Amino acid sequence: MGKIVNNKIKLEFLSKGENVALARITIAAFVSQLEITLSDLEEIKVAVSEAVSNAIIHGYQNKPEEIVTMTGILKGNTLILEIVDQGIGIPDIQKAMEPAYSTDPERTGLGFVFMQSFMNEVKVESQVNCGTKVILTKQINPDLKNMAVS
Amino acid sequence: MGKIVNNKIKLEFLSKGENVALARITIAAFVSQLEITLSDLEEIKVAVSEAVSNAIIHGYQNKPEEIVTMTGILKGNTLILEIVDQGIGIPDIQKAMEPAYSTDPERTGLGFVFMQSFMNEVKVESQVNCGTKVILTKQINPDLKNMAVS
Amino acid sequence: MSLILNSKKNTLIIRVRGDFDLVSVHEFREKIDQSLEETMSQNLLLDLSEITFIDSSGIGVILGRYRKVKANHGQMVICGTQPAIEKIFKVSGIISLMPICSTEKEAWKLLEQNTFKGA
Amino acid sequence: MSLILNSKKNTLIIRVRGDFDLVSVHEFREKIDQSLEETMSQNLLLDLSEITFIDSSGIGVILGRYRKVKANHGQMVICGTQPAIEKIFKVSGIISLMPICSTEKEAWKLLEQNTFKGA
Ligand SMILES: Nc1ncnc2c1ncn2[C@@H]1O[C@H](COP(=O)(O)OP(=O)(O)O)[C@@H](O)[C@H]1O
Ligand SMILES: Nc1ncnc2c1ncn2[C@@H]1O[C@H](COP(=O)(O)OP(=O)(O)O)[C@@H](O)[C@H]1O
Repeated sequence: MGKIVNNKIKLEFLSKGENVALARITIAAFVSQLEITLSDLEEIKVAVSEAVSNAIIHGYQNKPEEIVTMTGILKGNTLILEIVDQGIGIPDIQKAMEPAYSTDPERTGLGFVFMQSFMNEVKVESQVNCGTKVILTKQINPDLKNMAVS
Repeated sequence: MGKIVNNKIKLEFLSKGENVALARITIAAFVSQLEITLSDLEEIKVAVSEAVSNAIIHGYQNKPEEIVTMTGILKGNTLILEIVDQGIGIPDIQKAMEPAYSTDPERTGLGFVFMQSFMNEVKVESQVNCGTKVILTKQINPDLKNMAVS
Repeated sequence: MSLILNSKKNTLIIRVRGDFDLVSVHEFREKIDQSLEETMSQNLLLDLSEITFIDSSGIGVILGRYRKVKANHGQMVICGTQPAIEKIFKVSGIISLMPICSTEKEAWKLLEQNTFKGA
Repeated sequence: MSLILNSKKNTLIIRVRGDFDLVSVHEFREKIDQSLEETMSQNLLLDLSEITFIDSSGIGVILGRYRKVKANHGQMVICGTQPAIEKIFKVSGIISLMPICSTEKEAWKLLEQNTFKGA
């Protein structure tokens, strides 16, 4: 059996595009403390990338001086991620989460679709002009193939 | 010329040994936004590893429920790192920084030696029973070899 | 992300390396649109075998280029998707819009077949 | 970190993989000390060609094992240090305590020479 990991991190960073990769890499290193399949790892990276990109593009409308906060909690094999911005907020969360809905004509409206496909649960809390919190939860399946040899 | 990067991150994590690697990886991803030589990158990773290990082992005496904070600032090609704990503190900073001095018989007293060899500046602020802040500064030299081909 | 662009037989070939996310969107859009015009290529062959990451920002510009190519009666083919990113292509629906194959060779075969059919 | 241990000709051979930091110190110390006893090896050959990182925690247990081996009149040789970590070996002073060479082959040569000299 994989060892049980309980851990917690918090990363705060400027709302710059370059920091989306930073957030992904940090979370990847964080969850890699668990036995994890490459496909779970990839899915978590995508979900983080979507939520952080949204905070930067939508929440902060690409203003680079704002702060995005990402919290990661590992409890056994459950990963809980929170991505928080103090940006413009979402007036209608249900509508925002509809597939292909986007307020930006250059974008696809696939962000929440990916988060929902790749994580077990996606919760959104938001208040107009106060900001948005996205809570992503995923059960991480142990990497049975690698465990067999280790 | 390499592009100018101004960026800022803050990482908070539990005082667990596994998180030393996490801190290293995060800082490596952070400074890699700059053109950087492998050797500079390696030296920064070692310095971070020493300061974070000290916070965990010495500052928090291996209690895993405490919080270590690491801040990274990039201003042009200057990297400023702060590693902070709210642990036992250092009674005599000058002595602590002497080569080969250690209060732990199992350790070498090389931590500060490495920080000083690999960074341009090492500053320590500490108060007994309040905690310790280590400030590491490094001028990052652009990777001339890679820049020539890019 | 870095891009290598080539054109051959009425087709712009794009080889993408590295992370294909928010940061790369702007450069990708500009360079491809400019090259499509300059080379007057009708088709797009997008080789993703060297990408290390892609999310909906990447998918978004791919879809944008697809629409452009279609409007110009061209074809678009993607090749080199790795298992780790295949789910993204499935979930995004790209898979039902354009052929996705393993190698550039297969992609060429498809482009040539379809051009022949279309002619 | 993972360890592969072998013994041959009075020598314990240790091949280290991965990060050699705070987290690995305990396991390294335990396993090496136990194996030194079990195999009754006098010498240590430490192959670091597969490590991805080392800091003063790693250097510390290496020095600890060095002292142990010396106390038992054995020899210790390190091989496989990469350029990126060589500065650590210089600054730590390990370089003046024991031979550091590129390959296991060279390390064996040194061990055999010195054993011969000692005999
Ligand atoms: N952090 C946020 N702050 C404000 N609005 C947001 C945020 N995240 C999402 N939204 C809104 O939800 C919509 C849908 O988001 P998403 O599904 O990720 O698609 P996209 O990013 O392609 O627009 C966005 O267009 C935006 O209006
Ligand atoms: N964050 C800290 N909190 C309390 N004491 C510390 C801290 N960092 C360093 N020290 C003290 O400074 C000494 C020297 O540190 P260092 O040079 O890193 O060597 P080592 O970690 O091998 O002991 C330590 O033994 C400890 O007493």
